[in-house]
Amino acid sequence: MRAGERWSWTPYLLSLPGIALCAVFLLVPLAMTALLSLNSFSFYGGIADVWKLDNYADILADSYFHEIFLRTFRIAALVTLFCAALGAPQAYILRRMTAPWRSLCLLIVLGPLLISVVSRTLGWALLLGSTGLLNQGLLALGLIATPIEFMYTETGVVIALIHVLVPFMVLSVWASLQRLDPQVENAAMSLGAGPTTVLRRIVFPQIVPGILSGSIIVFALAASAFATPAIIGGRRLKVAATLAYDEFLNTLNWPLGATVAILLLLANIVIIVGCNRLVERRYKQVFE
Amino acid sequence: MPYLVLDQLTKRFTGWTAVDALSLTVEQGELISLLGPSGCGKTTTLQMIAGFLDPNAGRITLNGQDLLAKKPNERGLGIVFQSYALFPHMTAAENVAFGLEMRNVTRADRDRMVADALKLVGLDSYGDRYPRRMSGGQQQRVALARALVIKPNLLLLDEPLSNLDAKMREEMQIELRRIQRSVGTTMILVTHDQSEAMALSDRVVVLNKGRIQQVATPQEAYDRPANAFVANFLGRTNLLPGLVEQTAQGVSIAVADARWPVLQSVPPGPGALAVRPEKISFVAEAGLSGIVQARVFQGTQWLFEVETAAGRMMVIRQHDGGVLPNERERVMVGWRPEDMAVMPAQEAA
Amino acid sequence: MPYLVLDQLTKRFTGWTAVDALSLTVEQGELISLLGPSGCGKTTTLQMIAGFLDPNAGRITLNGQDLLAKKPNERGLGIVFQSYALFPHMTAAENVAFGLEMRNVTRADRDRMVADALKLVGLDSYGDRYPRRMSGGQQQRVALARALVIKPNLLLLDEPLSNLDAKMREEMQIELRRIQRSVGTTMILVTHDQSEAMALSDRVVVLNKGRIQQVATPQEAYDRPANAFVANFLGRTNLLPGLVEQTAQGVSIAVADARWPVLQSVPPGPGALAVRPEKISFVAEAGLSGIVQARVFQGTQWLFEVETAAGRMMVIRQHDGGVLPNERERVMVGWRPEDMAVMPAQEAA
Amino acid sequence: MNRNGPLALIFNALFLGFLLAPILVVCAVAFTPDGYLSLPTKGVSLRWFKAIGDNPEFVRAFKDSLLLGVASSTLAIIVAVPAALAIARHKFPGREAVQALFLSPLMVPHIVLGIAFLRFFTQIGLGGTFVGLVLSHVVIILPFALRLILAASTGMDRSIENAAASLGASAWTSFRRVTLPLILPGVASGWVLAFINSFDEVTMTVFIASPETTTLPVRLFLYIQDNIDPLVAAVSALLIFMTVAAMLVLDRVYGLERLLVGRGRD
Amino acid sequence: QDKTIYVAAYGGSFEQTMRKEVIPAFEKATGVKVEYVAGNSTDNLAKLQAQKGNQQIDVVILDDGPMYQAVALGFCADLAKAPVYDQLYDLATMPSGKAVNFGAVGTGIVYNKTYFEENKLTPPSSWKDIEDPAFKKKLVIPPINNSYGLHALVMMARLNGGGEKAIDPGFKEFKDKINPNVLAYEPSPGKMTELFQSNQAVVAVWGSGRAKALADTGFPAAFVYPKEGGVVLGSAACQIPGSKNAAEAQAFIQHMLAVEAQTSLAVSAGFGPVNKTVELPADKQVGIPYGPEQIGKLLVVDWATINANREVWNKRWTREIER
Ligand SMILES: Nc1ncnc2c1ncn2[C@@H]1O[C@H](COP(=O)(O)OP(=O)(O)OP(=O)(O)O)[C@@H](O)[C@H]1O
Ligand SMILES: Nc1ncnc2c1ncn2[C@@H]1O[C@H](COP(=O)(O)OP(=O)(O)OP(=O)(O)O)[C@@H](O)[C@H]1O
Ligand SMILES: [Mg+2]
Ligand SMILES: [Mg+2]
Repeated sequence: MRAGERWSWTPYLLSLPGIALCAVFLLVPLAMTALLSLNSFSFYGGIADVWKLDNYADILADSYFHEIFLRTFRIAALVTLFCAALGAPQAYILRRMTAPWRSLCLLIVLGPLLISVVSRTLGWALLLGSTGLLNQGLLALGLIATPIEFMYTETGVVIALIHVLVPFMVLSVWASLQRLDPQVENAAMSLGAGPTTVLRRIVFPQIVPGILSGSIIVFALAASAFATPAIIGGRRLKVAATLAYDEFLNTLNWPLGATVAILLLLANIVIIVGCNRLVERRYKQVFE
Repeated sequence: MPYLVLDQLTKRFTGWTAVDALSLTVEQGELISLLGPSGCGKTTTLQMIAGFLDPNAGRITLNGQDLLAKKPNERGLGIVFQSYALFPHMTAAENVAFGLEMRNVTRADRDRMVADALKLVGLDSYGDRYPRRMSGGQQQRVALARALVIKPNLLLLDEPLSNLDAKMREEMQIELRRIQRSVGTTMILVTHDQSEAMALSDRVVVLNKGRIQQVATPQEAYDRPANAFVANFLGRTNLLPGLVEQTAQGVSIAVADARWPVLQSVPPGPGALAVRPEKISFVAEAGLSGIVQARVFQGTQWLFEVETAAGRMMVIRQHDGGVLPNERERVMVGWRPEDMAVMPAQEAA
Repeated sequence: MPYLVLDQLTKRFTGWTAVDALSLTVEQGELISLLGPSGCGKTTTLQMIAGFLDPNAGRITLNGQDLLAKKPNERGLGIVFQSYALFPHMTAAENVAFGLEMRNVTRADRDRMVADALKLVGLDSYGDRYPRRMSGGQQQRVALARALVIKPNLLLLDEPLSNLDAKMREEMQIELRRIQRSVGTTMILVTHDQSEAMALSDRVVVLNKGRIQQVATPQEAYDRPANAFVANFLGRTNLLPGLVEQTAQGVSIAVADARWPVLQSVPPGPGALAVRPEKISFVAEAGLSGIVQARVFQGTQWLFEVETAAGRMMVIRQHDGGVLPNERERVMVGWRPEDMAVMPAQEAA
Repeated sequence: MNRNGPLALIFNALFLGFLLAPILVVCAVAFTPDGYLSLPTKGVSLRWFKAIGDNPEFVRAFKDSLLLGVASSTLAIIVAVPAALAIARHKFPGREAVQALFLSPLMVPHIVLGIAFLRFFTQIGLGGTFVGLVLSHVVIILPFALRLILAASTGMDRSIENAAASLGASAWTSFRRVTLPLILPGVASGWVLAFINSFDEVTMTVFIASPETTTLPVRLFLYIQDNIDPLVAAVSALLIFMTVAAMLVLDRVYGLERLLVGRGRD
Repeated sequence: QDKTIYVAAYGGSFEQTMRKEVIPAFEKATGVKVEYVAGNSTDNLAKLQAQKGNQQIDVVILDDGPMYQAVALGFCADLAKAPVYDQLYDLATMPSGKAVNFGAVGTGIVYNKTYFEENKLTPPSSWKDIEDPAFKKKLVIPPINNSYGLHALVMMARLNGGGEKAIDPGFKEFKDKINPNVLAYEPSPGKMTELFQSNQAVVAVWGSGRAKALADTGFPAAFVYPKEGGVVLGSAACQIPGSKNAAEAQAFIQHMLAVEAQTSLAVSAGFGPVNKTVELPADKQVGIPYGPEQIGKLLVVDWATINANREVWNKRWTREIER
């Protein structure tokens, strides 16, 4: 905002199309879901139009659900952390590449996104399974005696999710790196800052908006991811999305599923908006 | 032993040679100015010394050590960028403190030094401000303070004072000179302000199209330019056609209706004479007569444009209260024979 | 009718008044310079005229019309930004062509005008280059060409020549002057180069801390500054303490061992006199004696620092080949009574 | 010039390797002559690529997906750009709420959205229509477009836009000629992400796609109902090849560098 | 063709068979156009629930388990009387009279023949064999919200002195003996195939039809009915109430029960015919429950009891077994 700027309609007009679209095609379905979460369900009776908070009470009281939500956010946090730790440097390296290589590498980063989650995780299964290429390789090299369990473990889920989501981080950081003035990095170097210091003190603070954007996307996607945890994690490693999926499709207990979804959404919003605000305050300067 | 040696330094951008086999030796504690028209390769040269651009050919040694082998952050020099290159996410004070932090200066010392440096550039009360909220000149001064505070052995200054007013510029010049004297800092200064270069430098290096034209003390370069480019670039010059003749009293040159004895040895025939505007004065007789076309006030001096039979001439006179001609007035201008350079006509073309 | 009127213009940033009730009237075709120390609000003023900053108070009218009611793109003025603000994604030629496109100039005309403008700033062969690949001065010239090519009625120039060498700067000055004369463009120029301001401007506006100090012709402001700030800001001044005495021959002031008649009416008692360095000359007798501490070459002139009994003084003498004292030489300096200003001691403090 | 050091290049290689590994595996599997997934393959055969041709519904679904992806990501960009500019440039009351709103589709499991959209569309008569499909996709891919454009436009130098205005450019022209090109890398990557996510979406689309508008992922999903075979890998491999080809064409026609990096930058 | 009916049914090879053989014949015979809405049982059931009161679908095809639920939730209309219903085996009829099983597969054990030969293991012959420690982390069972998994649970209960009405022994057996062997509780057939193909799994509780499809790809998969008996898994069809084309929908269901369609489904999709009059050539009988003798041997589970307890079981399952 320009200092001394008067209150204006401009931002509202600018975001109007988006707000209108979301209001009709997002808020209405979400409101329907929220209402649904108040209903009750029985196997033979189906969904009953009662308005009670029973489902919420059930979930909040049940340690089974606690465990699942905890796991969900643990995985999401880990994935976000790794994506930031890998994706941001990668974006930086990309920027420092010369012309033809840069576009090429950028495309490779985008590559994984282009094939469906199903076949990507298929690839992972082939790689990570107990008889997969990785384990075979490690066994052949004599590095391990018994296959490492990746499939159906949290580690496997995290690895696969990183693979699926890290391009979002790279792209997002990439977009914000475009604004950096290379001379500013030079200035830091001339003052005696080594490459890591330049990264940490000069580049990083300036690309925080990009990392934040990337982290938000990654965290939200990881927390609500369905396909990857379902395929790599299996049923025993349930996360919130698979739980909702089960309730919706297998038991047809939509009210409970809707409750899970609403709780997931609320928790996500609280975490994300909270972090967003924290980061924006901490790095106020670059957000102006 | 020479301190900094640039040896056949060359930088080519795609299809463009920005710096062309530039060789230069700088002594420790010297202040050297790089002068030259816009785009002649001054910034490029500094960037190579600082290590931000890799030369295509040539070597740089500092204190006998190969500088090109070192990474930019290990070269230990200070640089003020033409575009300032301030850290946008740090306050003025944080900007200045950065180099000290890199040198592990303790907190207390650092704060003190930062405060001193900001005070030096007249920004004592601006420490908390972010660059975005500062005026152009204020930003430039932060950049200067940032480079000065680390007290580097070699300081590269790329038009460090271009956005400061005369008063401030003068103060900064004095400060630079003081630091250079007291700390013994070697400085390479790029400036477009000739009086600044003249006033500050031990030697000036005149560049054109990436090539060195002359390396000399300011006065030498000014009074005895190595070639027409330097003569023209440093200060203004009046070039008048004349006829060199061998007379009884010796060689002389006839310009329109006036005549001057020639002190150099020039073959008779069509010739030209060059004389700087500030060496010309308004005389009562034995001069070239003309009419003042324009008089322009320039503060400490006046600039006159005088139309004479030999062509239009520029004359500079000090604004010292003496009587000076008005526009449209008929005047006579003259100069001392030793202040002019005479050459055969074809050389001057 | 005045062309541009700034009326009580005020701009406050959070906790900082950058421009304070500034009122100014500019005539059509006038060239006005804004002068003032770094951070005094020059850029802020221009930005308000251009419409990029909303003033907190005050009005601007152009040609009788309220300018604040118009959007920036409807104000039809040209501006050269202190930071150039070139479009990084367009070549030099595209940058220059942009404004013409906005005015729906036909392709052919546009190409011609762009070529002309680039030629004018000496960048004929750089049309295809992106700003990032240009030197600082080249970028600045693109910015200048971009603003000139649209031939605006009002041109705002924020230190447009700060990164150009003297030669180029002079050419550009002449060019600006020519455009102003031939097209009748009204120009507001911000510059830190006083001789530039003096040479170009019809009037200068001296600002300090967001407030106008004086509006006058250059020579008037220089020779008859409205206050101590202006006197000090425009050019240098020597301030010497003395004693004003009523003698038989009239009022005079005694400075160390010398004495000058006082032409103004000043009460007797402790006083001070101000005299500009270029008004001082080396005299044979009846002057203040001292020793030359430093002599600095500045191209067309020499700057001397002379230590006298009354204090350290600066003296400027033209580099016209005359004999000038050396460092450490004992000299005597003097000036004409009409070139000094005498005031009571407390006023000078 | 700041080049990457050896460590950086090693990191880059490992990173790209990590990203490519499963894809290469999938591509390798696509060439198997066997009727089932096996690695290493016993030979090289194009039988599964030929099999794609035998399934015309794949080709049709591919076209539908492409159309859906292009339509919805383009719409999403059109909506996201002004919103991103508003959020990046202005501090207005409700800014955070708007941000949260635009982001929320990311945080709801798609199965929930799928059911909700199905119920909603059925009620307003958009059920099974292409319009409904596009709109629902726009909603779920909007966050990608928005966040990337936001990252590109926060902290952009305003004086450049001011310069455009001073030269007479209207708000719209200045946006089109100056702002947009400057944030183009963000917009382009935002579009690509949006497209990819729309192109890939299955969990939600299963519910709102009709027999006439079935997307490729849904087709694949249904295809592997009772059997997974190398055809899936072949389809993926083919997609990758086509993408590479499209990129090459794009590079020739417009210049990838220009699109992803921006003009006049190094 | 002015009339169109929407049929929601499985994807995959079933869809192929329907589109290539069963539907064209119906369209030709009646002039009614059929739109095929592909999706698995759970998806389609969910679609029915979502579009409740505004149904776009005329006929739905689901596994028998979900079909019981669909009937319970009122998504099925009464079946019209027709001669073809008299030609069916008993297991085809569903108690409510609102849906009919048009095909049957058996739940049994699938294993990787090559793996067993290489490791000199004896092929499984009893439900108990899946508890063999040799299969540690090599066994896959669908979860109990999938019919195959449910069958396995019920069988384990029955073998340990319980049954549908006393499910505890089943849970206990799973928890103590089977769980260590289980690599994954995997409902998705595609995923299951992949686990076999990548050699991560070598034994599974699965259906005869799936096993046949896997073997048809050339993979060395073998299927056995355990000696205690396989369990029948029906595929059922019903008409959605409120359909504008109820008559055509009923006709379509009858068409699927007729000899011609039954043969196609058996040969191409591996569904055991429920029509007694269907005759398959010997080479096409492999892997399909066919004929009174085989069909008679298959065990039937008590859906009424199961459905009454399903919610509780599910809850227990996710908390005790799948944790
Ligand atoms: N966005 C801002 N927020 C707060 N203060 C500001 C902002 N922009 C400028 N200022 C302050 O307002 C004052 C006037 O700034 P302005 O840019 O007008 O100075 P200037 O006269 O152009 O100086 P210079 O010659 O150095 O360019 C300065 O002291 C500056 O620090
Ligand atoms: N990245 C680049 N690619 C191509 N040419 C370049 C690049 N950078 C600079 N140049 C060219 O090299 C020449 C030297 O540039 P340099 O910046 O050294 O000039 P300079 O002497 O500093 O000029 P100024 O006084 O205008 O700043 C210029 O003509 C410029 O156009
Ligand atoms: Mg430069
Ligand atoms: Mg300014």
